[in-house]
Amino acid sequence: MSTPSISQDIMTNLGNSPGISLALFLGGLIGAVAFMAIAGLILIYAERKICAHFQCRLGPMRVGWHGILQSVADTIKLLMKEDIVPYAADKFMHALAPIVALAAALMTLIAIPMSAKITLADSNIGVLYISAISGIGVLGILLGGWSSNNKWSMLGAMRAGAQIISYELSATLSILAIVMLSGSLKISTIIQSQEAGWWIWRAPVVGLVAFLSFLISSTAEVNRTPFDLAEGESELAAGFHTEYSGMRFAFFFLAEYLNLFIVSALGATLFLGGWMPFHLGEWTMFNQIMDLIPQSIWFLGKTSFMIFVSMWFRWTFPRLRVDQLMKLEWKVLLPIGFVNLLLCAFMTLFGFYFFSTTTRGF
Amino acid sequence: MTPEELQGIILGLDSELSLREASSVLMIKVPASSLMKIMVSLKEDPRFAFDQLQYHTALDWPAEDRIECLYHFCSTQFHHELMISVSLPRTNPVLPSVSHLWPIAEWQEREVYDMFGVIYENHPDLRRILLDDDWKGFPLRKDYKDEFMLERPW
Amino acid sequence: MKTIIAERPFEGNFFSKVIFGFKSLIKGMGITFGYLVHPSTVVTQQYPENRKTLKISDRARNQLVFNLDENNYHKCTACHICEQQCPNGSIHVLERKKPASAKVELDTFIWRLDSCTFCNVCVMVCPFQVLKMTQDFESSVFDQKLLIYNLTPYAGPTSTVLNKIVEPEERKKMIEPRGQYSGPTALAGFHIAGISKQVFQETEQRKDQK
Amino acid sequence: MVKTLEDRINPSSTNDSVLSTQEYFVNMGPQHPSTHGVLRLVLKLDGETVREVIPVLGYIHRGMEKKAETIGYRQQIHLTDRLDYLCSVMNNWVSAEVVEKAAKIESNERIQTIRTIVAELQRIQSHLLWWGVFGMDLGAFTPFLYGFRDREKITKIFEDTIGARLTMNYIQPGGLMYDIHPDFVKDVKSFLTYIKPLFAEYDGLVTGNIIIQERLRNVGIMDAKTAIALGTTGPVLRASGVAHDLRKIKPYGVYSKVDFAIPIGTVGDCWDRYAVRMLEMRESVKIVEQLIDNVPEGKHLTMKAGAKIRPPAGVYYEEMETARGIFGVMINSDGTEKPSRVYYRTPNFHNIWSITKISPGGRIGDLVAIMSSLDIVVPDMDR
Repeated sequence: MSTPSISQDIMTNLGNSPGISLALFLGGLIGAVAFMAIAGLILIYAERKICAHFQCRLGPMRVGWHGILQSVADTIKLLMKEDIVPYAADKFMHALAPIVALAAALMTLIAIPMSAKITLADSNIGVLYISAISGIGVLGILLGGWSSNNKWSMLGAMRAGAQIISYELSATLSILAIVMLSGSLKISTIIQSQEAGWWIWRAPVVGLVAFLSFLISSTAEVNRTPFDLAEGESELAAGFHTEYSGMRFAFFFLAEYLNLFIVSALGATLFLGGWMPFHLGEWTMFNQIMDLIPQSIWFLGKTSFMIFVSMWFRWTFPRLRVDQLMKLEWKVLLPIGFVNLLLCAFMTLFGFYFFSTTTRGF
Repeated sequence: MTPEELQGIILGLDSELSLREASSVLMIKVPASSLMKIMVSLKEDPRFAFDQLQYHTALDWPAEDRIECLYHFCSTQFHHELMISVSLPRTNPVLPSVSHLWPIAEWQEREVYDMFGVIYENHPDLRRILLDDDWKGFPLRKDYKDEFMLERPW
Repeated sequence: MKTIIAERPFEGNFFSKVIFGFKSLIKGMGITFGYLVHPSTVVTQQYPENRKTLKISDRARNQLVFNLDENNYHKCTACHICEQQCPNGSIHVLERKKPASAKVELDTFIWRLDSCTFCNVCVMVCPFQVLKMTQDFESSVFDQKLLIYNLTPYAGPTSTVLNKIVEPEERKKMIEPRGQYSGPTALAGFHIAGISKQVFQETEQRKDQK
Repeated sequence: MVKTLEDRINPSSTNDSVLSTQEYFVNMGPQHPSTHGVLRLVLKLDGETVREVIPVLGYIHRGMEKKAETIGYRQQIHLTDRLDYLCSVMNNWVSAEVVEKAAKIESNERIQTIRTIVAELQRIQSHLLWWGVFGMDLGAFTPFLYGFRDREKITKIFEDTIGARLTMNYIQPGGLMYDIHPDFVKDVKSFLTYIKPLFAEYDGLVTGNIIIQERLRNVGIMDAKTAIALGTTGPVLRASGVAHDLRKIKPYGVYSKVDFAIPIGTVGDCWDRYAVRMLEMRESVKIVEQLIDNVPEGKHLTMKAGAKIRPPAGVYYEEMETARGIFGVMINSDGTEKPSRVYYRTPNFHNIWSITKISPGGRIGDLVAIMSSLDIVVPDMDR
């Protein structure tokens, strides 16, 4: 059961002319940018509120009802703020860095399907594309830290570089487990393969271990506590964005929250079935009741859960030290990931997972 | 060890030592020339075991033209205390550093230099500590004046 | 001497550490989650909105005022004790000669909030309990000049003298109203106790140039 | 012979070509989130590894000792509020006690009991704030707010009785500024019942956390001998295994009448300094519990507040155990109403120096943990 996406629908109805392709591309781009801006604002507000209640506070309460317009007000403030570029900075690189960081986030965003219909780009190598492009984000951080000509910034950038490249490994290993189980790199196929149940529980233990490993390494990839060494406020002042202010800082900030959304959405897609409702094998009745809830609600709900867990981590845990961070990746997560991948290969080969018969043929 | 016993033993160390009156803690006057010898015995004599230099500071006596440097020792082993007083001339006061015996003295001596201008010989890192490197004068001396100082009529 | 030895952190092999680590992290997350789902634990006070219900302790030292009786008369004899005892030179008592007498009476009682440390010494040492501290803490202003207060409502004798006089007209003759202080207010302080004259003059000159 | 900071950072003999990797200097502070104010550390780094730490003090030096010479014995007490502002009552107590001893001002049992209770409450308050800030320095923001939330309860008690929340100036020569508030005993008791179950929560959130344990274990080790030689006092010294607490050695106040234990560490690393302070809070709760029910009757001020104080000429010294270590006041009186010299022996000035000896070789993260575990308060160093 493969549902054609909106773009495919339009193309089949209107023909496949270059004009329509261009219009679709522009429409998609504008949609993505609008989504990005709104999602960023909502996420920032949500983070502030959630963190406040974790800490027995109220959070923003002044701008709008319960401070709901606080992030809008902050954006306006950042827009009007003076944009300071350090005298000794590499001006071009300094200006380029936030754009790179944001562009990487944007490029990753288009590959994630919100529902069977709302899919901007469903590439054959969707997972590979996401892993590859999300790695570009670190380039923005490295550029920003390097070009600021500040030792704290550079330390933050170097930490970020080492950290993101290391954790990319175990993130990819956990993704690979799912790719193996579903037998495809195409994201829509991966979601389809979870029709009988989400991989997190359908592949016993292996799915859960892969999920936890992905959760940890994705938290590290987006530089959030307990892995926020790149900004590490109490150590490096503000890390790589020490010398950024105004809108450029806002770009970094937005990119950070978009990356959070992306990794959460990716986690939800790969392990929790994306827009796929909660199905239990061939219990058709149950599955049909679950199908009543719209797909995009399922997707957003799962993504929100992942985001909430990430925020929960952030406001509970302290930060790791830089050598412990590397130790955790190379001595704990990576071996576990390899063993898990091996188990997963056996599992896929012999079909040792729940409802393996229903998805034969994928 | 009670202060009286301590006083008896320490005054027996050297004939140049004498009791400094008017102090709530037992205080012994030591001439600057024999300071180092006394300090070494205070640190290393197992009867005293003064392992902690509680503080080191100075008093300025402009009328008598002297700066009185005070060392306050205590022993974490026997919990007894002792103060040592050394008098120096106000012009060109020089003392040997005791930072090799009590490492913390490095900072305390820097502070006394900063505030009173006492120069410490063999100090590893004699700089001003609380004030700027280019500060003029030594503020805790009684005759110190600068244009920011406040005068109280009372 | 009774001592307790502090416990050391968890030690163990790789696997026990991973299990302990997971347990400890989940325990911490449980604690924070407990606060998230119990909004009653929120301790934030919405300050300007809760002005009416805000309770400041009776003894809070936030503003120095005169103890005035029902006729708005004080007991200050201009004895200068508070001025002498103030550690920061924040009090400056100006006196004037009593008419037809060699004695002096209070003219203006200058209190500088900007340099006051609220140590309460002036209140304690006052022999006539003229001064008191109040709970009014909202004293921020945009101009430092406004932080220089005159505490006395009038220049004149004490309440004991004034209350003996029955005629209101007689009383009025003896006192002269005093309002907000408007004398010299250099930013670096002016030549009240503790401030050298030179600084005052320099700031006055700077003010003139502007 | 006298050097400047410039000489220290750029010694003429340095030859870059002999270094294998380029070491570089970074200024940590005076404006840095984890230097707790305006402490400046000049770090010599080799990548992430700290090679040398040069503390630069004096950014908040206010010349307090010079100022104390121009004001009276009663007035100088309010200056000690502004040294270690988290132990202001304890600092007041020392500077009032030295004046009392010098001028032979009597005191009574009620005064001493109230002083002890307030001092112990303040120790809890100070350690709670430290606990919060410690969590924040290690990257966990939530403990900071929990610490402040619980500290607020004590601050409220202080506000009711003393009238101030931070710089209290409560203890005067000859007694206390105010008698205790009528609700004081009730409030303190309700606070004690409130705080006791929370210690378990603190342990669950921070103490038991694997990340905290891994970050603190064997970081910044200071053995007993080094700790004594480096002049540290208070919890920092006790964490190194030296049971040196003036409350037991030279009991002041009513400490000789209460039963409490002194927590000591074994290794002297950041973890021990952390654990010792956490235990100290529990011991302070015990002390307050024993005292709060039987505050003896009596006057709260044995002399007239405005009376002149003229101690006989001489040198007087008094010291006590504050939350950070030994705070001592040395007064040289010349028989007049104003001291001829006042010296504040502040615990942080002596504790912070150990950072130059124990942090080289660690990472930047370790340096932050060490700095936080020393519990520094910058105005206390700079005076």
